[in-house]
Amino acid sequence: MSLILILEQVLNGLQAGVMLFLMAAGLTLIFGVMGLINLAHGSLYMVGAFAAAGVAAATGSFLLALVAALVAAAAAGVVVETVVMRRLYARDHLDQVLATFALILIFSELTRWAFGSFPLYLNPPDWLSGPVTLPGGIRYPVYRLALIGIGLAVGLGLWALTRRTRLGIRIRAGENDREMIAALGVDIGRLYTLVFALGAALAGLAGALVGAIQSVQVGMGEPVLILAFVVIVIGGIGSIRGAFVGALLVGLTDTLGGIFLPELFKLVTDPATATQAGASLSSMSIYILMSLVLIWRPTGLFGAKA
Amino acid sequence: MKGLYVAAALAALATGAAAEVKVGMITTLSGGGAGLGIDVRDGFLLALEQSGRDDIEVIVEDDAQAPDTAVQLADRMIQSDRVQVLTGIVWSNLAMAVVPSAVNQGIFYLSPNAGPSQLAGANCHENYFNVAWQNDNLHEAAGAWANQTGYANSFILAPNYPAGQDALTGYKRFYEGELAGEIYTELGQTDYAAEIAQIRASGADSVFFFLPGGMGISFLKQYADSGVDIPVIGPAFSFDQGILQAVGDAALGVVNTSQWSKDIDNPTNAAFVESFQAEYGRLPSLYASQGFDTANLLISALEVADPSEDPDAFRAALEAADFDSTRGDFEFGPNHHPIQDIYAREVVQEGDVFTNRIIGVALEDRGDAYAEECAM
Amino acid sequence: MSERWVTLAALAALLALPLWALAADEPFTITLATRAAILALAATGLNIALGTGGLVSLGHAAFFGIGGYAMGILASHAQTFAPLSLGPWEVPGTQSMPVIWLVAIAASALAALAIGALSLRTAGVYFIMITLAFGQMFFYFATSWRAYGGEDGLSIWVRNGFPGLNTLVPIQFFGLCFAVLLLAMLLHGRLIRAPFGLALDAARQAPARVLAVGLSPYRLQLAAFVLSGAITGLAGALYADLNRFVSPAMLSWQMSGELIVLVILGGVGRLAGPLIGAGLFVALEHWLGGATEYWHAWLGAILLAIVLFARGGIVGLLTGQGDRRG
Amino acid sequence: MAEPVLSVRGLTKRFGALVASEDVSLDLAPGEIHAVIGPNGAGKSTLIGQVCGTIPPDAGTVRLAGRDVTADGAAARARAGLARTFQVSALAMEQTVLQNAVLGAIGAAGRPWRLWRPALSDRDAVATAEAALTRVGLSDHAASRVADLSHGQRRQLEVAVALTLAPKAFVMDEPMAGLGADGSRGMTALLADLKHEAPILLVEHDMDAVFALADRISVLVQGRVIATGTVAEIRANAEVRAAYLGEDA
Repeated sequence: MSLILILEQVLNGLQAGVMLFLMAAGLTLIFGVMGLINLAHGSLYMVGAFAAAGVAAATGSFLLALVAALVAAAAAGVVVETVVMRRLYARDHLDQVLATFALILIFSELTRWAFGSFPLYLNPPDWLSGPVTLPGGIRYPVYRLALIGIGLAVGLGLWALTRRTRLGIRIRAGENDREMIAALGVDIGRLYTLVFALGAALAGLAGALVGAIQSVQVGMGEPVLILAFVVIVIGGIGSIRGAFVGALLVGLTDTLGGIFLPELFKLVTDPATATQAGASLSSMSIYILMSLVLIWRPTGLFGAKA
Repeated sequence: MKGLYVAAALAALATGAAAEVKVGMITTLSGGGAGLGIDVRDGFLLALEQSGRDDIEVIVEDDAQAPDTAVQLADRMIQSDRVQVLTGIVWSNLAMAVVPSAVNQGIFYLSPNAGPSQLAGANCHENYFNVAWQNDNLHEAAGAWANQTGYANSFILAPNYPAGQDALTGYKRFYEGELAGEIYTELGQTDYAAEIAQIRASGADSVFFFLPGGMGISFLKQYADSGVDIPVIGPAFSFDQGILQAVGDAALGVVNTSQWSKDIDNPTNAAFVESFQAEYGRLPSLYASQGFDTANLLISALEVADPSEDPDAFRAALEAADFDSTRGDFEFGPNHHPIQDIYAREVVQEGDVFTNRIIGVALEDRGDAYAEECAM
Repeated sequence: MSERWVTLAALAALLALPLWALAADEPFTITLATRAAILALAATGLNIALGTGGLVSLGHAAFFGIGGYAMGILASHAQTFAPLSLGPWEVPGTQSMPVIWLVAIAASALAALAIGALSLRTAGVYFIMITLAFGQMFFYFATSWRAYGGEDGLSIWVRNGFPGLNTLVPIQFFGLCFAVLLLAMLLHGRLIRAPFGLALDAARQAPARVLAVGLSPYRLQLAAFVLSGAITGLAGALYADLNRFVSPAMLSWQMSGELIVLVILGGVGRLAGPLIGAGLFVALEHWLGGATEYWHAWLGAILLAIVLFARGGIVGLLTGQGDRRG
Repeated sequence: MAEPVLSVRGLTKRFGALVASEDVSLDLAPGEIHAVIGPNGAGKSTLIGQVCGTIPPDAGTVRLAGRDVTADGAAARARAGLARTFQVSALAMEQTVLQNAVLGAIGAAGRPWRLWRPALSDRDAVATAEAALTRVGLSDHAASRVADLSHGQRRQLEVAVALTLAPKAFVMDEPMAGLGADGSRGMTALLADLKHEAPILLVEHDMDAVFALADRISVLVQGRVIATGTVAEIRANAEVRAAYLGEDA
């Protein structure tokens, strides 16, 4: 296996990681500020992808499609927050799990009702398609490079938002002490809606961006949701920094595991068995990673001590 | 399409007790795989409508692609609705859950899609008929086509589950060249960047892949975008009418193998394509053709005998397969699986629509590899 | 209505329905009731961990599936007369339910011991997620385990036998499942009042107190988790026998979610919660599934309404005592 | 003086740069109440944690009835006869008063593994629990849910649960906290009586109660014991006055 190939795979892992980060950041923000477990986060990802596909088909503009994804997911987020989530903040996690599980069912069926059961078409724009040659001779799709760029930019933006703006200060205050910021006269209801909409918009953006190189279909959100949960649990729930590190870890483990585990097995067994055993183990690898992290640090890498 | 179902049900209701034959259709109408089941159902009901028979009651239920739901529906249809014939299942794992126990209870099962190897071989049954293909067939044809094209160094990949493992085995059964690589991907995987990088580095002269549903869409889009220009070949599942539009340009020119295509030149097929489009406003898919053929096979056998009165005669009529298939000649092998030609098709664009065109025959009169194991 | 009466009424209803169906010659209704009884058994297992122990496990499908595979593996070996090789030993398969049940209980208890011992180091959301992770490991393993069908699963031609019964007769198999459910509910009912239940309940509410009276919350919760896993595993074996089929779908996270749904729907920590939840779920699935293609949306709406407006689930609604969880 | 029931030697605990306990040594003799006082942040909670086994010390030993229990966890120390009460009541709020007390008896008897017979039909445990409730004056409320009790009654229940362990020594973390004047008086009388059953290590803010009850007082400042002595000795101690009143030493 050549060094070039390994480098390319690291890039792939990185790209998968930053997209996961978009999902995980919203999830962890919502948990950190409101203490809410939102299983329906994957549905917002799906809403973003479908909105983008719909607008792209109507206008032919990818940028407009991205805007539509952001707006549609944020709007869906606001609706969900004001109608349902609000009543759940004071409940225990169990009620939240059930209610948001119910929301997944509703979102999936409504989308199927509106768009039908066939996958939709959404492609990267021409100006972002095809490969470029990177230094060292790696041929790499421009679109994936763009994804890495967007992911890192959003990460930076979130960091700036939470550290440098009034909203960020309020968000962090909300994480630490809800009564305190209510006492300071901040409209906590509006803050919650805003945070939820922000998380939803990030999920919608991820859905649209990833949808362009994958399949836009009902149910696309759930596998990503599970991965995003793995990410925030590894990183420590509520920590944006943890979500970032966790997302990269999961992205790299998932990508590199699929490549190297079969090779590793080939050292001890015949190739056919090795490919299969390697593939089996690699599909379990991120869960193994997560349980190892939790056994070592029961509240994740950057989580507050229980 | 809902209208048609209601019409069929109403027709059955109107005749009331006169409905002589009850057929249970268990298929996938919700969730990610719903497109396939809807096509099977629509093709099936279209044939029924065209036959003009109002004494066949079809009970259609959604299995949501969950094996235990399918089993439960089968139990209900057998115990409560007292159907004599079951059909409709799209997925091998659901078929394996339902078929063995159903046929052992004396029910006839006509498979419009799934053809797991167990049901073709050691666990074949006199009441089980597969109208589509044995699972390996299209992959075998892909291997044969690779030989005809002169490919000598294939990179092959499929998801890590039984159908995926069968796919690679099927390809290798006919393919005579070298393997540049063999990968099992995760079931439900959506990102293939890592695999594509390996393909690029492998020095292969061809890529064979079996990635049904959304997996195939993702793979093709990403493959096209990666700039790797090694020719790709695969079974029809990823190039079907239902999903081609979602893949778009990325699929253009790809060769895929199928036992059916909308340009197979026979009157039955031409009429089917035209009437399906008129009824549902979309081009029929592979699955729709299989549903259509299944219904016509059923009707042809019902002309001869009633399954509850004379199951042996009904079975014999099914074995005779005396109906006009959209595929032209149609014949059952000793294990009740088709013996048929499998074509190589190419993805082309007709106006705004992406579709397939036959470019040659990959395998002629192909039965399957498991018939010998079947002691029937 | 007092909780005791709710429990008795629910049990009576579950018993009466198939008896009526027998008289009316509606065998499928018996199958539905059997399915409800088995799901109720699985959820009763979960309820011990979730309700009494406060351990929100999103990985109980692992035990359900292990029970199912215990049945599938043993019965498939018996079916083909090929002995099962366990390292140096060769064990024959079996189609005897009691033996299968023992194996299912032992195997799922063992798995619960291992998973619980590691997972109980964490708490709260982390516990939810680590149990999910272990569940997913089993799921992916089963999916690619070719010897036993992988994703396709394992089919059994004939339902396994129980001494003195003909399990192929729907009502007899129902009776068997109902009896097992009754035993499990009896065990749970006794356990809640027994020293173990008292200590476990206290460990959920005030772990520091339990420690201060010389008991280990960790061990109490681990024991509850093992017991819970074993009961859910037994339910898995029965479920596989009902369907004469086992597949990785039994191990999926959606299955774990469904079990939680059953418990919350009925009432967390209530004796009759799982039974009522399972009965309602099976009925909804049956009626809504027949009525509309988009029945999942309606199911979602109903679940949402129950979470938002009926705290304490159906039992809470019936007894007029909202949330027992404080 | 008789052999101490509880003996703490050289306990040291650091959290990063913060020294929570530094070389703390103290004894609890039979029949005495030994009070530990100190300003907020002096390290009293950390000390209790180390004595009871919830916080592992960096150095030092804890001996209970002559046996070294430093390596034991909290549960093991409880079984060895160390009963504690909590500053903030730690009770099963949804259970009844009697059930909470029975839990103590079950723990003391080491019998939590019974799955079948109801806990409340275990006569020994119920007798122990009822005796403890009577002792603290809660027998009328045995069937009440803890969540329905007043704050003062919960403080009493804390002591009752500790009593069910038939302990060799009590460790009480601010039993007077939040009690009114009446409540404090009642609790003071109870503790004065209890010390004959087992000596009490008492951490308390209520100085009236401490001066009324304590046989000995240790003063903890910044993790160190700056003085130990009788009430009179402590009142007179210059260093203590400095720590509390800011007077020059």
